[in-house]
Amino acid sequence: MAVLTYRDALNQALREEMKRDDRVFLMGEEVAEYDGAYKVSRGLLKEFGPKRVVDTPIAELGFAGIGVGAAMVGLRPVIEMMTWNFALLAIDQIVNAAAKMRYMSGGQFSVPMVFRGPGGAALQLAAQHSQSFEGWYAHIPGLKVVMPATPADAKGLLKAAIRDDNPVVFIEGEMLYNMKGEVPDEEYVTPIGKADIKRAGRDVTLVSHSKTVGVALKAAEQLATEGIDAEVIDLRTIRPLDTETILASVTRTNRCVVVEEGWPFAGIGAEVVDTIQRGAFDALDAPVLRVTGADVPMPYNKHLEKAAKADPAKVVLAVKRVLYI
Amino acid sequence: MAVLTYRDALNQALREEMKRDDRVFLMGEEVAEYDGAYKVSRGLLKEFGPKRVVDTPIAELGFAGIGVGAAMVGLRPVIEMMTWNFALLAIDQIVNAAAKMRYMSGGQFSVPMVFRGPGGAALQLAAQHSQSFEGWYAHIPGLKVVMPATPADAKGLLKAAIRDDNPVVFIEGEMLYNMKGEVPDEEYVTPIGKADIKRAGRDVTLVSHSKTVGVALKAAEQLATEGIDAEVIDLRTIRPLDTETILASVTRTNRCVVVEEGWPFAGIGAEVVDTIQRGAFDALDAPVLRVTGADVPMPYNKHLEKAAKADPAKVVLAVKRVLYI
Amino acid sequence: MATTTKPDRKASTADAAALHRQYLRQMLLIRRFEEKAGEAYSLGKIGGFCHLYIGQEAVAVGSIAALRADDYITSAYREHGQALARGMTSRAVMAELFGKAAGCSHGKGGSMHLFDAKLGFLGGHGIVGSHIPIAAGAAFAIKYRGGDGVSVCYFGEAAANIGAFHETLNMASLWELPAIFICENNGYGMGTAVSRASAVKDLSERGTAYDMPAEAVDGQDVLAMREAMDRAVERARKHSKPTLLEVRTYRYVGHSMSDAAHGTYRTKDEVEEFRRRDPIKLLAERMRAAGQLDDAGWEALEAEVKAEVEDAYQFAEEAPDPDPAELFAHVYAEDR
Amino acid sequence: MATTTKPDRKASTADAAALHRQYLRQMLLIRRFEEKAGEAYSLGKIGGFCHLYIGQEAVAVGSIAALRADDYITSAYREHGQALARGMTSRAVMAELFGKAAGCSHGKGGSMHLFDAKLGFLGGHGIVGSHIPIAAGAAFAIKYRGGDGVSVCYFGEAAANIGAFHETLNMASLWELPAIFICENNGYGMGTAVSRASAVKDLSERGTAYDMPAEAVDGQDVLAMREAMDRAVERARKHSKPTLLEVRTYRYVGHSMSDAAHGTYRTKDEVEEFRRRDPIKLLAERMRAAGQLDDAGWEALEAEVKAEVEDAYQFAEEAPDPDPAELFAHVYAEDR
Ligand SMILES: Cc1ncc(C[n+]2csc(CCOP(=O)(O)OP(=O)(O)O)c2C)c(N)n1
Ligand SMILES: Cc1ncc(C[n+]2csc(CCOP(=O)(O)OP(=O)(O)O)c2C)c(N)n1
Ligand SMILES: [Mg+2]
Ligand SMILES: [Mg+2]
Repeated sequence: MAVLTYRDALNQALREEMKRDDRVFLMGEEVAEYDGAYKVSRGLLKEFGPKRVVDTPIAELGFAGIGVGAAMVGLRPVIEMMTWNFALLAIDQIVNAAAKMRYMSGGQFSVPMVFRGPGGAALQLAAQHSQSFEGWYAHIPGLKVVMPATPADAKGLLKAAIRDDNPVVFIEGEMLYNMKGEVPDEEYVTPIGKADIKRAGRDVTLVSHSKTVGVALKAAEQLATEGIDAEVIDLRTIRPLDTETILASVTRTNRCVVVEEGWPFAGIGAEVVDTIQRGAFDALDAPVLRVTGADVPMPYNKHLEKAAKADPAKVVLAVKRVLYI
Repeated sequence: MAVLTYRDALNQALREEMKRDDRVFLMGEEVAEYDGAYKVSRGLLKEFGPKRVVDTPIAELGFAGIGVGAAMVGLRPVIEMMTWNFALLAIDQIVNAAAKMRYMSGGQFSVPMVFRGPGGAALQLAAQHSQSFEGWYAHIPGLKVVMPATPADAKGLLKAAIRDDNPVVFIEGEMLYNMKGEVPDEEYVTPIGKADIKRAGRDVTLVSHSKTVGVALKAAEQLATEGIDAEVIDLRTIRPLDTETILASVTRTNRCVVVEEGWPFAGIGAEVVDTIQRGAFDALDAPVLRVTGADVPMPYNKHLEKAAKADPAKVVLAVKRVLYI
Repeated sequence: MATTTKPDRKASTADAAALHRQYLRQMLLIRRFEEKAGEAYSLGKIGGFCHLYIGQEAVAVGSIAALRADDYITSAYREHGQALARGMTSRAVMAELFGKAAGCSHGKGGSMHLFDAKLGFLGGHGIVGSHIPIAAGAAFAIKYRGGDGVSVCYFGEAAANIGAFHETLNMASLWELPAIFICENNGYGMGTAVSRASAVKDLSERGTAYDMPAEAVDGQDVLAMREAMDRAVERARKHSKPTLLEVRTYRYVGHSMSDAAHGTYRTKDEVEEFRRRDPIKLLAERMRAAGQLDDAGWEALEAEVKAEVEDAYQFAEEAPDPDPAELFAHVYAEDR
Repeated sequence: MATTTKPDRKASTADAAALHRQYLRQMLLIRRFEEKAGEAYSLGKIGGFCHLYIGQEAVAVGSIAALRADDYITSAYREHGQALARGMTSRAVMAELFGKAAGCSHGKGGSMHLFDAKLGFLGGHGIVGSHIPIAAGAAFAIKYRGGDGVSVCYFGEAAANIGAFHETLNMASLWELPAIFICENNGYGMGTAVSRASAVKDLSERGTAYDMPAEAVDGQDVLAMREAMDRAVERARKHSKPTLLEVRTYRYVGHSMSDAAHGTYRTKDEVEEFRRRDPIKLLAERMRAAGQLDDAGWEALEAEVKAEVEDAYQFAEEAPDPDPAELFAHVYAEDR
């Protein structure tokens, strides 16, 4: 298997799907001549030309809507949001248009498109550029929400998202772009809606996604040195949520900590907790705890920022609490 | 005490606060010459003139931002969103600007303003006009989220929101505007952040807010006929959430059903469930159940719409399940 | 940039007579359909928001007459007229307003969300201005596929003040999309007169900001509308260039069923004044003058249209509601 | 509507000499400050995004010189220059870039979010175009209170394609707000040339769509900038009317620290070409010609500015980080 960065894995997925299906096109700010603000689209303009790799003005609402219209009449747009922070300007198109079109047209118009780009905090980008909106999108019926944590999943899931006949919100980890990992050489697609157990364990379940998978795995390593065997679930898809995998794990471990980058109030973790207490109430030996980003806008100062983020130490602490040690 | 409609109670709150503080102004579509799309601002133009009651073009993003700027330099804008569905166009200003300004300016600029208007489904308004976004706004640090269920609370809480030095998302119930109720004659302000027990009970706690308070109360009535004594909590403020009142109640009743109008995934109910299982784990005799709007865009057909909404029958069913009967 | 169109009235050949009769019939159908819908609303048979098109019929009819079957149309919530002019049956539209399964959106959309994939009718949208980029997206797809179709977008003059309008017109011009933006300037956005909402009164002036050809059109004259549209269609189809048409029109009725026709933001006199240039009357008179219409012809037309509308009403009334299981269908493509 | 400004060079009185020296000093300070910030960034002392203003100094200096202390300024993320020109100390700005408690936003904002309530400096905003309505809101407040202040907004030419620009300029014109919209057209939005993003190349043309006075200004000539700004300020202060100024300028450096100055979307030659009309050089030459500056004067200025920047750097370096408890402060007004 080749070792690729997460960025290049995404790039491969785009390239392969654009080759496979000429209805697929990529549109967004700086995606073409600049090869992408984060270089995810490197080389695609050269390979596919300006018809299929389209630079836009700064007009998130407008080009998101152009994507919706193109999808309604049969194309398969991939709309890059330079970051998901800017997608707030386009959210009317994602939520009021894309997510509802099929339903309100009585099934006549599907909207097979992907909104993709980096989400979450990077380093010292401050309040307006360090936000995790997966909880918001997952709230919305009609959308799927996908958040890969590894290069292999990034590739397989982006291909699945592009082939999906629904609007898919595909949130990449800005801090994961340089992450390296093995990626199968042969053609593959990773199914949307299936979580992945990234580490098997007996004592406690750690539920994580995107960047916090790494946080959970690091915490698990540390816990292992103290004789605590943590299972790490990578949700991969937030909506639809793979409740089966979560419940099966917690039913075995009887304890759970949910780790996410976003804010706590009504976040993904809250939904996971609800799922668990409804589906595995009797199995729970302790309340499910959550490690989240601090409930504040992100500060610029690097020490404050670090303190605001979910990290392995906080996970270890939470695990000890659910183990009552 | 005078009996007022929820609409007129809001109107009184606006009038009183505009009289009290000439920094307060109302801006939005049709708020002035048309007296408000839902007549909440009836008579205000006449009383306060066009400087303080300002009709806008259809430009939610723009006039929300004008409100933010005016608030930063010392005015106290009340920005009416004709409905919260349209606020998706302005959400960048609410979330990226209003909610973060104080933090990212290191405390120098506060944004004392209210974004208000009707939320939730009315009757047969279909997918784009029947949405509940309180879960979204409550997710955001820097915002307060207030949702009154009665005329008295509508008046007292709107006055509190206008006096608050933070951006407040104030979501009115479109279906509540004609609701009548007693409103104190004397000047009063209802504190933000305090839930209200609208009905005391021993057997089960129903947590509700806005329109679902009525749903919960109806369910409680019906349950009473079957000898089940339900306590009904009206959250009134979603953020900050009054966890104390919730936990105290559930600690007494040991069972809880959360009723909300919005979609289930990562909704208010999920956060309430998380709060309860963390804060009253040992007190719980059954999983907390949730009654929510159906996880679909709202259909137009009236029977389908009815089936999509939280109603007393669904609450009664859920209560019976948490009572294992 | 903006030029005001004076219709160039062509000879009254037999073709023209047939065409005029077709326009007259369509306009009359829309008028009578809307009147019936208003009635049904008052009887509680139609719910939610319902925005009638009475007074603006010539815009939909004159513009859609210039289109081909494979062109796309996207509109806002005031779209019954465009749906009918495009060829949706009165039955399908009325049944949708009644929320029935036989409705064009299977009862899920209602008045604001009429859709017909076969007719290239992309809705029926409720968020002001937000369908403008969607229409441009259809134009983008046409160009992407190398076709010579056209994508037409209808919106009110108040929508020209929202960001989506600006962003879209800039991209449509920059990318030379085969799109036609029809701004139906009926003078009001709800209760707000255009002069209280827009810094420029001639909305066609907005074309300048996007280097886009723009025209002001008399929207009460169905032939003028048709001719302006022919020019725009040619520009789009042959040269892949967008056009902004500001069409001056008027709605005789309230903004929606809960709004009075006059009394708050406009006077009865103003409405009467505009009714004098009624698009149906205008064309009928012209046809009479040209010997294309007489009393018998008019009465036959009225009867025909009335029968169609009554039939639609009957049909909608009797049609079944969607199956309860429909609640969960069509959320995702996999559902059905 | 748009007119191109030719600076009307006034006599070199002593006043003018002092003014010119002030402009020169401010521009040089910004230049050296930015160079130092770039260095500090490379050393990892500054994090996140950092957008330098090198090449555009005359815009901030020439325009802010026309303002009063009680006027408001709002800018985007490329705002170090405006902050310094407005009178924030080099220390306060540098410390903010270093994330220190002594920074103008107490270390919470960073490069993109400089604020100073006392100076009426309303930020420092990171979402393209979204500060434009905020600036109009400050103008609204001025008018509301019956004052004669002015609210100035700086944004890039690429921001003129986003909805917030459109909505705001329409309302500002409609309501006659005392706002000045300064579009700094530096030719590129990140890697996208203006001609690939905007259907009109002369962005001042956009004024027409809002019936707003607009001017194209030579942004490399600080005196031309000042004069155009004087006209706009008078219009705002005396007549409560907004203005759109399209200022032609150029950034010599990359979009942000991660973007090369040239090589991808523009050539080295192009950058060199623009450097020939360097705003500092231009003014210095003019001052020399007018006998307002000699070698000694220049060197003294350089030394003075260098010392100030070094001091700021030292200060920022040594200043303490915010207290850890600051993490939870300032989320709500009650917090602190
Ligand atoms: C973004 C948004 N804001 C507000 C509304 C409420 N609203 C519905 S129609 C309308 C007026 C639109 O006027 P115009 O665009 O002129 O179209 P007309 O109704 O005259 O056909 C308003 C304010 C909405 N649907 N969407
Ligand atoms: C809404 C939004 N979209 C995209 C971005 C990313 N971005 C930051 S600066 C920029 C270019 C802006 O160019 P311009 O307005 O010309 O200003 P300049 O950087 O040239 O000063 C882009 C695309 C953003 N910050 N906000
Ligand atoms: Mg109108
Ligand atoms: Mg630029």
